[in-house]
Amino acid sequence: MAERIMVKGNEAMAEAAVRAGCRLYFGYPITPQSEFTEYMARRMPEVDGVFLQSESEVAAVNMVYGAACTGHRVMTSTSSPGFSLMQEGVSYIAGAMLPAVFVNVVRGGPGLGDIQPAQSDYFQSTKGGGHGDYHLIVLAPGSIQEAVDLMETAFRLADNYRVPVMMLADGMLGQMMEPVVFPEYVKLDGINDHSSWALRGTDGREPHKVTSFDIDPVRLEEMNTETHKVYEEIRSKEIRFETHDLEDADYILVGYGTMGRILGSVVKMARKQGIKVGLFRPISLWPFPYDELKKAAKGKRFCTVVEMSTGQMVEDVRLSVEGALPVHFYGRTGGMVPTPDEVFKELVRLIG
Amino acid sequence: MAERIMVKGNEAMAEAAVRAGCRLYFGYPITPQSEFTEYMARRMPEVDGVFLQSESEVAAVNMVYGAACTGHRVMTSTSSPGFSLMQEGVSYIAGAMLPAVFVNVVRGGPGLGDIQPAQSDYFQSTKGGGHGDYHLIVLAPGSIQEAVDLMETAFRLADNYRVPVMMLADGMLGQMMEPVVFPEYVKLDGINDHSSWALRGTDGREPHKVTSFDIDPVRLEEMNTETHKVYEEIRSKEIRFETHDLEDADYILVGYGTMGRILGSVVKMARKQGIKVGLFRPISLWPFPYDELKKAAKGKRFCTVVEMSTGQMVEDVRLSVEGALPVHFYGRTGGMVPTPDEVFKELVRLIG
Amino acid sequence: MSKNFVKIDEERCKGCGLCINFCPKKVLSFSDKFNSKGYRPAQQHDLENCIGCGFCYMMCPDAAITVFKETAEV
Amino acid sequence: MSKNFVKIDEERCKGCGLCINFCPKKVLSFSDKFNSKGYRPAQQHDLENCIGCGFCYMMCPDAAITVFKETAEV
Amino acid sequence: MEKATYKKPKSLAEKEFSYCPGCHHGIIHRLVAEVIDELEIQGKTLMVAPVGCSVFAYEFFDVDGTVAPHGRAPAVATGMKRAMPERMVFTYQGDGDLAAIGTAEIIHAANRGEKITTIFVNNAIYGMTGGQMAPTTLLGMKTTTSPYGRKAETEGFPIHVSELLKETAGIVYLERVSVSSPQEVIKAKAAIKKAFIAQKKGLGFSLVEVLSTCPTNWGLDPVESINWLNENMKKEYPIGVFVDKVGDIK
Amino acid sequence: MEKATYKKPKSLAEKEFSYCPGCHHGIIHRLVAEVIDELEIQGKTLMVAPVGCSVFAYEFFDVDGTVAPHGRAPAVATGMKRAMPERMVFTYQGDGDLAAIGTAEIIHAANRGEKITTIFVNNAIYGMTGGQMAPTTLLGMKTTTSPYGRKAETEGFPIHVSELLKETAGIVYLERVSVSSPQEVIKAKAAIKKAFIAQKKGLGFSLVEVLSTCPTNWGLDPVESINWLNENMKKEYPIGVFVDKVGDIK
Amino acid sequence: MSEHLLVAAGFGGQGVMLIGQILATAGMFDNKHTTWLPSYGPEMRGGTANCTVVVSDEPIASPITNTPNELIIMNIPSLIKFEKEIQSDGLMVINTSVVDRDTIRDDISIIKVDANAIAEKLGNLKVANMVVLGAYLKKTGAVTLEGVKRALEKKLTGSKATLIDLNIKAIEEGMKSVT
Amino acid sequence: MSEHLLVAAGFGGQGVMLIGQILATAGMFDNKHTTWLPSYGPEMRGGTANCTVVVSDEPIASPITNTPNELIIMNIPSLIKFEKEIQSDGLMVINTSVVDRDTIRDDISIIKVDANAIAEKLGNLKVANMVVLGAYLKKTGAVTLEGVKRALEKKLTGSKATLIDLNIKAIEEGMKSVT
Ligand SMILES: Cc1ncc(C[n+]2csc(CCOP(=O)(O)OP(=O)(O)O)c2C)c(N)n1
Ligand SMILES: Cc1ncc(C[n+]2csc(CCOP(=O)(O)OP(=O)(O)O)c2C)c(N)n1
Ligand code: SF4
Ligand code: SF4
Ligand code: SF4
Ligand code: SF4
Ligand code: SF4
Ligand code: SF4
Ligand SMILES: [Mg+2]
Ligand SMILES: [Mg+2]
Repeated sequence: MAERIMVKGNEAMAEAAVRAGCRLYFGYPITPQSEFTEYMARRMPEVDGVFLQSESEVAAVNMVYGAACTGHRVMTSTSSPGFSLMQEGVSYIAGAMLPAVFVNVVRGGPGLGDIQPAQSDYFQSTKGGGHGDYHLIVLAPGSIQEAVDLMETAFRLADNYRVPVMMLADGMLGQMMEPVVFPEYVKLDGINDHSSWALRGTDGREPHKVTSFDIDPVRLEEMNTETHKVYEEIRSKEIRFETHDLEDADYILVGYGTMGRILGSVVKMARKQGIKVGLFRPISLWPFPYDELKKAAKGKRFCTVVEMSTGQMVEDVRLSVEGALPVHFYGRTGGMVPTPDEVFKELVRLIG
Repeated sequence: MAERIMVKGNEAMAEAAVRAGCRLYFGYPITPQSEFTEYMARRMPEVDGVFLQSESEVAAVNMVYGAACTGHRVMTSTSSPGFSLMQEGVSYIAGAMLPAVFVNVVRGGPGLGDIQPAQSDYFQSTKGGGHGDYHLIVLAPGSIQEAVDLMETAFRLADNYRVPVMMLADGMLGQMMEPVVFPEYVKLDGINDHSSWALRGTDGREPHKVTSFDIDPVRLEEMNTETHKVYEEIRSKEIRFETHDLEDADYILVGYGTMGRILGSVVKMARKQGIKVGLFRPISLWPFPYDELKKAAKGKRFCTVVEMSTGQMVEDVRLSVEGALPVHFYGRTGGMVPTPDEVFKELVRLIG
Repeated sequence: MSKNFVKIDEERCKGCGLCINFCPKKVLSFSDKFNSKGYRPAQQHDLENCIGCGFCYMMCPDAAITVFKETAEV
Repeated sequence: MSKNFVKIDEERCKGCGLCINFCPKKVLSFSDKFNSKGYRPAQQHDLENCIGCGFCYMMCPDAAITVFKETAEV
Repeated sequence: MEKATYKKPKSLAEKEFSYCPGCHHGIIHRLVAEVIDELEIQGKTLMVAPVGCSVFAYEFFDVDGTVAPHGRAPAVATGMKRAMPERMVFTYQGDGDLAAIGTAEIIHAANRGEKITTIFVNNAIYGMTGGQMAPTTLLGMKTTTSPYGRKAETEGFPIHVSELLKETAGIVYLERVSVSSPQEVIKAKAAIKKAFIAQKKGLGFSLVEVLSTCPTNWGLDPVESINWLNENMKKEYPIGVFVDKVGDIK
Repeated sequence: MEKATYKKPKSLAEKEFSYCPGCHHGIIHRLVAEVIDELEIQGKTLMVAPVGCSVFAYEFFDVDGTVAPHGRAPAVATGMKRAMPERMVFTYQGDGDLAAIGTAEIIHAANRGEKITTIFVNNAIYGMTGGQMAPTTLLGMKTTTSPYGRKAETEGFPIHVSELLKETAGIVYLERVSVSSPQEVIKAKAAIKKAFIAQKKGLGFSLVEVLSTCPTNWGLDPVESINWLNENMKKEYPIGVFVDKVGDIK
Repeated sequence: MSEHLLVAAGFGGQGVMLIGQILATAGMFDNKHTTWLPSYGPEMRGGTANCTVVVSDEPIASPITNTPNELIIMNIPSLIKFEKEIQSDGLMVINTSVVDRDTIRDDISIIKVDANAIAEKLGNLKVANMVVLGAYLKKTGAVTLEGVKRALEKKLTGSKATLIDLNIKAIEEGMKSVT
Repeated sequence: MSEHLLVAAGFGGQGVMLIGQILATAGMFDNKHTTWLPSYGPEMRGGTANCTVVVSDEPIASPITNTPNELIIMNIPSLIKFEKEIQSDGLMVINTSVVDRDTIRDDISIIKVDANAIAEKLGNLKVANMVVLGAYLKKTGAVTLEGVKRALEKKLTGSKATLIDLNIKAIEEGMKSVT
């Protein structure tokens, strides 16, 4: 049961989704997430679930939309260019308040880029790559085990709030193997009872309508306002983050996802040398832990954000601390992954 | 020559593009920008230009990509859902460093939303709706005349920096008519000499290759770094904004596009009543006038950001002032346009 | 009134005239009045000659017509 | 060596064997050595019987083959 | 005793149509509703409206429904059907929606033999957005984006959806009809019924293309529009059955 | 005197191919380059590579070139051709690229009669991403996303691109060929040449579908792959000319 | 009034959009600040349609208003929709040929024009909109007749130029109808 | 070494990925921290491929490294690529059956195995990778043979289970080859 299994990140996430009760998967192959799709192709028939390889990511997101209309747990997974193609559909899903889970195994960009790990889709995921005012709940696991554990959370949040949830991974997390313990299968009875709104055939009741559309701006504004009340609730309840060695720290490192894990090593290296550094790792990127980071940063000398990008989350960090302390940035791009060594060197340089 | 003509925003922008030397237009109809496409359908044949209605926005952005590869002035226009569909292509264009101009006549969202004016695509435009680290230069005209005047700027910036430029309009600007004076036709000779890289047939020279792709992360990072040098240059040179009555102001209103224009009325109303309010209207949304706004905000009591959204640009305003003064937000959504009256009331309420 | 007749929902009707055009018996015509949307609805001016064929119903794009037809009780 | 022969670019060759398979005269075979990528390139072991038909060239997916053929000067 | 022999079908909602006077969308809606009534599937049916003039269709039918992004109704319907295989799922799409932006989705739904039904309303124009050229617009036809008349040289040819779709192996019923006269309306209804029955039997994908008018954007009155359709559209898009793997019904 | 009778064509760059041993992509590249050489259009040609194993094709030809987003090469090429109507523009696309995600773009480019040429390499699989099912994958064939063999019931049928495209009015040359033997290579080259000539004459859109192997993802060696292609693919996708409005050349 | 915030509303085909465009263009020729903004109802083309015109001596902040001070009402749904919004002391011009009911508002001026009848007398039902415009102009003097003529000349070109006189005639008849 | 940062590199089909997976899985059974990360070259499947394996007593920060301390080299391009990156005092295991040239590095330990020959002797060229793994294990003791056996059992299931013995034999022969 609690057996540790050596497994690829993509496959581990897929298995976790199956255990979370997802029985509908629509997707299109793309490196470095294809093993996710392939795993589902093998696995879904075993659990009487639906696997369908769509003709494109545009079709995939719309199949997700259709299946989500019925209120069943449904997901897709992709990598950066594929997620760009999904933006219209994502906006529709968010606008129609449908529960669904997305996985983006981010690779180097922009454009075709490469197939190495990157974190340069942060803005797209957290600020809304599609049009209109909407949000995805964005969760960024730091290890395969955490990705596995967060998968059920992702489906649960989607169901509870009727908001699409994004697992923001990267090519490293998707491609690497490490030992993992899988959770039990979730029993869905009642957890996602969407019978009050889902499209399942009227069978005598009043018809249900699912839409992101209202030609009348007064009513559309009301819809928007309703949605934003839900977002406020999520903001107040669903902040997730992790800290290490923060209490006595002079400096803070901030990083998410696999970068958070690498920064963990940097903290160790630094502490060994007597440098008091702590780590702040946001896990929910939306809602972002603004207040928590602000509190954590109080009285520190500076904070350094490390990302596999030219600097995206750093804006949210700045918004958190509001000038209370200097915010530095260190980034690598194009699929290059900063090593603990180089980050440590950068830290030392900044301390001066 | 300097004749004033009563003209619809969409048509005015299209005519301005023709005068700016654009002879290649690819687009797909969508309200509230369709008159743009329709105007081009009539106009391009008159100037021996190319008009092509694509089968979709996905195709349109890729036709733009193809035409931009040849280094000729090319554009498309769309509205929110259409721009979402273009995100993959936009990321490719930015990644390949191609010059091109986009017009987004924003409507209510998310999803299908409605066809009324909105400003809820700010994040999508300024932070990158597509994947990867890239930027569009984003210009937000406040009136049809300004849109007309900025159109040549848009093409020039695209040519100079080989960066795609977005004109961020809204349904109001696109649909309304007001008197406009058109500029002269631009003579292109040499302005956009892209012969050093453009794809036009080798005719004996070494082949040119245009791509956003490099399988080797080391080289992809180099490409990214090159691009980001260009972005830095743009950040230092291409900030655009407008201010009114700021010097002695106690309070600042911040708004862009048509909202900036409405805020102009609010400033007048307030000044008449002896309330010292000034206006800060960013015109370039990327690069955002962070430093300029910070300077302008110095010593003011508070600043209020008004948007036709649930609050997007307000983040950039907060990033500008870094907690130096309170930043309030007032927004309407779903196609509702705040009136000067209601904003004035909100201002009075905030002053308390 | 014959045993066959039609009822036209004046508010649904948009005055397109398709029923009038396709009525084989020409018993339909436009009303003189406008409905609240400003359309001139169709009306059955000839109350005698309707044969209950349903052509008007079939061509009506606004589901505004109900056709009543004498039916042999079976 | 006959007047017809082939030259195989050992570094381009990936040892797929298509040329060997399609050579009607069976004058090609794999080399014993590996090239720097680790492939065993094709080679012309029979230097006499090549007819210069070009089949090997046509089937070579790596443009690794040049065929030299005796040509009547015209 | 007289009885209401022809009356608004049950599956049609009370809500008044938003279509222009004389627009065939309304006729086609009614036919679909009649078929739903007759097959007694109202409570079991899910519908997907497109973006286009019929964007409100999800409100016009008294069944569960949603609006798909422009062109994506077949993908949305696929997601629904795979989630609820025992339900009837249909899409209702215009020619801009289906034959332009939605080309890939319809072809692949057909090719997969997705067990859904599509009602495809071909009026040779983009109605909702104000009369732009559709892929189905006839050569020479003036629209707001082919102001000088559609030319094959620059704008390409009218696209023939049914002729294309007949080449996909997953389609089991495919017919092109019109609703330009009561007789044709009756035929159109029979076609729609057969398409739904194909789905009910789980045979595969079914589609009925309905030639339709757009009086507003054609700039003709409703009756003239029908004449224009008869004289021009039927020449380009001949009526007929393209695929029938359903066989005789009843 | 002996002379190099067969040698690497000029339009092929020096760069070594990145294809797996025995992969037909390389043969097809060479044929295209030979045609470019023979038509003396190297300096006038622009090429659009797809995403797929041939993503590097823009580096393998000594002509100006770019990489299109997955499936969008026909749209990119359209933009290029409209901007530079006097240039020759061709796309090179795999079956995942062209027949899945790029369905709409290829059909509409064909239907518009866009004056470009497409080389369509059908290997019944997604090569680059590691052997997933393509729309062209044969029934029963095992791939990484049809691990139990493709079933029509759930995954749909192999899609027939040439059969579909022949229904578009803008296509002027359309042939399906293979390169499984020297004789077929010669025919394939003739087809490609005719397709380019169609463009040169400004007649419209031309496409050559080439049945191709993927030894790596088929799990067969290069020679076995050719046998498999001959025995299975040719049955599903018969070789032949579908459209020829070019007529005799020379 | 120094600022005219007019909404002209009716159903598609009645020419309310043209009323607005002529008015706004005339304002331009009168050297006023002026904007026009259309709005279509859910009925796409055949249904309701309205436009907002602002004519002002000062630069116009917003071309949109929720509280017009002037209304031109061409059908009943428009009456119902907009009578709630007009400012008190505002002006409502009603085409009584189509709108056969009264407004609930008693705090505004009302002008009734039997525009269709007048237009039919002129031989072309289509110029009913210009009749209404005439009545509006007579009462408000928002723009000059000269400006309106120039606007019509800009708008009706080519084969339509022959219609200019008829349109002006209709405007004049509309003016006369206001007593 | 308490932390093994191994890169195993070769061309597709040589089984370098499997070397890495067996090693990492064995590490897991040995209760070590362990990660495996693949990397493919531009040649898609037929070209170069390599993987990085970390086996450590401590939690692993990064499964990626630019400076491995151990290399398994299965072809010449991999030699050229990675010999630049290895830490001094590192270990390089070379399959000399394919790599017929020497490394430029003189500050590392080098183990040469004629793996193809050994594998051919065992009757299956495919297990050359296991021969190399054996040599590596003999030298480093990174994981236990017991762990490797359990890893092979996990990996080779169903019809492939019959190959387990051959693989173990190959590993043992590889171990023997190191003197
Ligand atoms: C992504 C996207 N692009 C464009 C539009 C605008 N749009 C709405 S409907 C439509 C075309 C409708 O034409 P058709 O499908 O033929 O339906 P009709 O109105 O003629 O019945 C377009 C282009 C949109 N809503 N979304
Ligand atoms: C938008 C997007 N989706 C998916 C991918 C991943 N991808 C790259 S190539 C490819 C399929 C290639 O198959 P095919 O076109 O048949 O070419 P082949 O490799 O077989 O020659 C896919 C799915 C991508 N790069 N972009
Ligand atoms: S039922 Fe027949 S005869 Fe009677 S009104 Fe209708 S069309 Fe005319
Ligand atoms: S067909 Fe229907 S909508 Fe048209 S006029 Fe007759 S009743 Fe009215
Ligand atoms: S040219 Fe012909 S005979 Fe000579 S090696 Fe090649 S295939 Fe064989
Ligand atoms: S066909 Fe070409 S690549 Fe293949 S073995 Fe022969 S020379 Fe080498
Ligand atoms: S615009 Fe055309 S298609 Fe749309 S409702 Fe009106 S007539 Fe019908
Ligand atoms: S994966 Fe297949 S298609 Fe791609 S290069 Fe290798 S053999 Fe060719
Ligand atoms: Mg249409
Ligand atoms: Mg393929």
